[in-house]
Amino acid sequence: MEPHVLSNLITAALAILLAAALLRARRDPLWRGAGRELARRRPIAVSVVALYVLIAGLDSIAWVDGHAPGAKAESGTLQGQARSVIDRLFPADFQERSYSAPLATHELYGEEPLLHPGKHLLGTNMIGQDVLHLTLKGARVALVIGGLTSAIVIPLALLVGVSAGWVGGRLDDAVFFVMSTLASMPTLLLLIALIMALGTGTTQVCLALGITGWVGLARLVRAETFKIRELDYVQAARVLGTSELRIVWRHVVPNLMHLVLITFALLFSGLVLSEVMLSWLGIGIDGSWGRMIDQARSELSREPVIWWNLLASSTALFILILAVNQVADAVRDVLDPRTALEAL
Amino acid sequence: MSEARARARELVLEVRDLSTSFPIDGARRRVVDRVSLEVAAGETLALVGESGCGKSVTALSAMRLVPKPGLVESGTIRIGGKDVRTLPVTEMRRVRGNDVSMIFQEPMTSLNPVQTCGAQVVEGIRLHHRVSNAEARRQAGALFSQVGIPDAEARLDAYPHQLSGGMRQRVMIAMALASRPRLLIADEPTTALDVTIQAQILELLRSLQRDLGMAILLITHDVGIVNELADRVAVMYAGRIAEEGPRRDVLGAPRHPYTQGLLRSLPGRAAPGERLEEIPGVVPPPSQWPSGCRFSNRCPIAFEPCDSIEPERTAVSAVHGVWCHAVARDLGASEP
Amino acid sequence: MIAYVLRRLVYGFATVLGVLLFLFFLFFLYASPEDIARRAIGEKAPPAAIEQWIANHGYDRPLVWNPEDPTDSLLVEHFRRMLTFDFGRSDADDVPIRQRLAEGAGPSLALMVPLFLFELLVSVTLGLFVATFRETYIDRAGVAICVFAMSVSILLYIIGGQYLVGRVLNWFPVSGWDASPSVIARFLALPVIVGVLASFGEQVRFYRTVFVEETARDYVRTARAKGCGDARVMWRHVLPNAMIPILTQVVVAIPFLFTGSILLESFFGIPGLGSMTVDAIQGNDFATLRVMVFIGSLLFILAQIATDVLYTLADPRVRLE
Amino acid sequence: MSEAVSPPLLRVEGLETYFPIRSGPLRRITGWVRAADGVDLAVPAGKTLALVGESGCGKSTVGRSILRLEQPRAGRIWFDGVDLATLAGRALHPYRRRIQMILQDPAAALDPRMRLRDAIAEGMQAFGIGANEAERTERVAELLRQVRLDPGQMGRYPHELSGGQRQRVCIARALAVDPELIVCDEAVSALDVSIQAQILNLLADLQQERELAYLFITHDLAVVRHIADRVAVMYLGQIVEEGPVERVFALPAHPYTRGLLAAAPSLDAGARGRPAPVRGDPPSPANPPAGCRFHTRCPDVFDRCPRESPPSYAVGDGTSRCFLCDPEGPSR
Repeated sequence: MEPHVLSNLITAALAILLAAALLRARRDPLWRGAGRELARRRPIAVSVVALYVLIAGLDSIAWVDGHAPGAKAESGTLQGQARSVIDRLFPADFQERSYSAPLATHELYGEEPLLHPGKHLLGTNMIGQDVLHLTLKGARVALVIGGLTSAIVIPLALLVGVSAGWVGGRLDDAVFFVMSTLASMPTLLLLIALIMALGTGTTQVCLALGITGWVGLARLVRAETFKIRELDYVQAARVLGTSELRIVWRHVVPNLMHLVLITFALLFSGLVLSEVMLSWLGIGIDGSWGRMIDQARSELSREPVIWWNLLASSTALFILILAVNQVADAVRDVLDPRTALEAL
Repeated sequence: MSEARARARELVLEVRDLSTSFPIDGARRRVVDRVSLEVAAGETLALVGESGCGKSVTALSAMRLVPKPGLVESGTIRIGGKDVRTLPVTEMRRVRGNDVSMIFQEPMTSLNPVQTCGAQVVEGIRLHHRVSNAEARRQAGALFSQVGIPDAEARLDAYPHQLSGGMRQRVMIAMALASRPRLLIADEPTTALDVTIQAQILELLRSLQRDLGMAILLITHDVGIVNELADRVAVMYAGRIAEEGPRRDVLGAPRHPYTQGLLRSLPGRAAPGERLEEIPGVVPPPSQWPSGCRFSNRCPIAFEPCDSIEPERTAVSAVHGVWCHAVARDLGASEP
Repeated sequence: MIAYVLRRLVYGFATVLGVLLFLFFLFFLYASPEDIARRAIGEKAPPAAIEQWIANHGYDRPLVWNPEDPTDSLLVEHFRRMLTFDFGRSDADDVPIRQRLAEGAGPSLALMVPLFLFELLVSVTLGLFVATFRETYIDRAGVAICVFAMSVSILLYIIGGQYLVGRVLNWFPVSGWDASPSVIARFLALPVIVGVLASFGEQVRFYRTVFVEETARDYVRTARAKGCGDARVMWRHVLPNAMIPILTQVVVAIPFLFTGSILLESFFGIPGLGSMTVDAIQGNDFATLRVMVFIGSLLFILAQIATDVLYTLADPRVRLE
Repeated sequence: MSEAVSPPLLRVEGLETYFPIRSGPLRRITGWVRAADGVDLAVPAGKTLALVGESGCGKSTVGRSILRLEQPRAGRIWFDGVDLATLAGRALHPYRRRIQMILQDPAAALDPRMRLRDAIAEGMQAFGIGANEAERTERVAELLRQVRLDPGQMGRYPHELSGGQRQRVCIARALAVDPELIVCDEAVSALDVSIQAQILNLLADLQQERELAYLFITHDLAVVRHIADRVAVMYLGQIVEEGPVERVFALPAHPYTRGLLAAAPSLDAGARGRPAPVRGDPPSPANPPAGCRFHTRCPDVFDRCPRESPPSYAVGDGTSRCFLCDPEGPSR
């Protein structure tokens, strides 16, 4: 299967999943109340996050035009390459030969006239790519980092944490040992070691981030499961003859979901920022804002200073992280078990 | 005659029309609404009511310790003649622990877990008196003996978690007595304790009051404890005082339908096996308090004005007041 | 107490073995010596050269089990080297790793100790300050600033700091190093400032949460009821009770005092262990990387045992059994 | 008397439930908290036995052991002729249906993320009561009516109800599987007086309608006197006195029972100002005193008490663990 088809399918599946989750949450007054409260407290941050998700979504839907099915694409040309909705906002031949300042008509150093004079809103980079275009595409990379890693972390942490907390005994001892071993390695060093061993690439980096990231949530889930195990309503379910597996499914997991959501929100910005650091170390993901910042960094010493590259990528990054942090804060306030039930 | 009496009584706590509000469901609601109380020197006033009726908030308002975002909206509070609401912060600090002390429901959590019991009492002494550490410690030891802590000297160095619940509450009381306050506010002081320990603490409070002549504002939900300790009783319901008067009158001949219902629903009073009398319905949350008499939606004798007009105080006797339209009507009919 | 420490040491040692096993899996089984050799000398290197590289670095032994001599396998060698602090030689340039560690520890400590102390001082004080004014505008503004500060990537602090202070204002050198103590402060000032700036948002917010949670407790109400003022409540009652989360937070940072800060050191040209790690990444020096992870874990495990013992000092309720 | 003839529905004999104390470098068991240490009691069918005692005396542990939420280390739990203490897993399952529980804190006893209907139907599902969901919903409505709640509320969540209403839901949930015995562990202690009266009345009505037996665990003597037929007084893991409520309240045989009764605040205006009847604090159940467990606090202690552990002496229709009740004379 061609990559863009796969990506389209994944996007569609995610969209359906998201819609289903939202619909289900709407039926549960606790979640509905939490959602309403979230939108009331942080309307701007929530909209900003939604905007980024929309941009990333649009950038994930791509198709090839201009050639019949089965026809061989000519390599090296734009023809035959899949272009996303975001790509289509820009002309296909929008690339220049080198740097140009925002809205410039000529190249910065070569003084050659540009193909699209005055059209590059945020200028172009070293190889002449439009900075605005790259910045928009970075949103997708950031969301993939956060999303794919979470897709590894959350199920793994839930599975391990719940089973350790519920079963206890030897299984718990074993899980606890694995977790404390992983947690005793400094995060950044472990991350580097993992990527060095696994190799670079989106999947590998996300896998490495996942391996370093799951322990925290798993610990939380384990501790919470321990607590829930002793709660009156679980005891009541047991006295009512409910089977252990059913108790876990009906009573334990639903009462952990708020923790998962809080952790996801808090984890997300950390993951994106980690990738920025990895990019700087040369083991990041292609097309990320981290890469753009890394590439732009050395240009600051040039004369005249090339600042638009750095500014665009870091602003896009900053706004996303700020919005996600604010949403995460609000999510925690709204869903924290100590305050949640009284607040609703 | 009542005026003469009032003049004769020296008031250590005087609360007039106190209202304290909290934001609940998006609006500020008065959980304490125009409450008036007075405690004379040496007497015990019990403020009794079910959970959420505002009795603890009343006490915290008097100490100016209402937790944020709560707010004392109006009213005057005088402790030993000092106006608590307008006192500068530093002055207020001198009032707390000196003119008035407070003990709480949970002695475990109310004591600082990482400080020794002795150090906490010493702090209380040295905050208000210029004495050396050694002297304060000696005084703390004496206080420990006074509140009946065996082996007092050794217990000064114990941490709260090393003591039993009853001993912890004795430490709290010792701390409260550090400056010989004229008034002690006791917020459910025995609720967390077992019944045999509760009896010990009640006995201690009684003997301390007798020896030191201090006044007690006792906050409780337990009518039995009211009977054991109080001279006067104020019954609170949904943020308002419902009935107030001497213990014998309020417990022996209650006039407010709520007080009557409360006393009749006690399992200890009914004959075994007999059905208890119920107050129908539930205590509504502050957002759903009725606009007239707060009790009107559960009251068996509510009539026309009850759900729209708030009742005023009706004097049943010189010392016994009831906030009830029905009582006012009956009294009005009998003495035209 | 002694029994507890012993048990923690035994468990700590087991964790160290776990770390070593994990590293062995990662760097010998998952990424085999052949992969490592290819990365070091190039994908298209002839097989003979790869064989040669593997032999030169001592990776030509059997992986796990040597039927002729059970003590002579990569697994045994890996454990032996790490546990005896021998560490072997760098994959990149054959310098003994121990010598590198000895050289790098000084500069790393020189950067990280002041950074750590400043950070702690700033964040605990600010956290206490903001918590004192909880539920007021000062608090809300403080939290907003913290969230703002922690949303900026550390790279931007570094780039911005270098640009503004170094180039525009010209107060301190942008980067560089000098071993003589008199000049060292000039080189350290900027990285320390940048380090504090980059971390204070998260730290202050953390401490604020700890303190605010603590101020809601009953004993604080008791302290106020006996006449304590705000400052006394915060310093004498809240702070000592918050020592456990503070200790936890502080001790977690201790391993990094030695392993250094990867970003700050390489940006500011400080020849510490952080820079060494960056060199190892760029030079595909797996031997050095393994040692760095091991040292980091070892220090972390020791620090954790120390924290548990310190808990007993901070909180009399904690009994180590 | 019928209960003398028919065997009790539940009889507990010599029940011991200990909790380990671990310490040392290997976390070995170095001691035991003797929460229940040789407990005998019997609950007649359709009647109420109150188990009364102060916190930490082990009364909740007895209840939890009967429900098999704790594993007793010794003793027998006879229920309808079967020893539940020896059953586990599938064999225990059918008995779960016949013994239910109601707990102190109705807020904690209900899953905050479960609607009332699902919470009440949970047990029916586990025991296959009701042919389908619709039938179960119908039954839930009926149960809600029985506990005097509006069946229209079954789609609600626990946090939308008041404390008293939640306790009614817990009762409905227990009734859903048609139990014969309900263990009420401090079931009315957390409720305000006016609500407590409603719930006590409801429990009494249900007992009449369904011939339920209650094991009523509480610390509140006024409640015991009101609701129970027989009462067992527990101190430090042992039943110190047992008997019909009227006799125990009128003529307590054990000094501890006397102390408890005297310590309870009374509404009698004349009873004011008595000295506290029981001195000191209860000892730790991990290290109970030798001999009679109450001797460290007993006002009537004499030389035999610290030396020997008193057995249960017959006192009328009940028992007492005090040498003063020894038919051969207190001192021997």
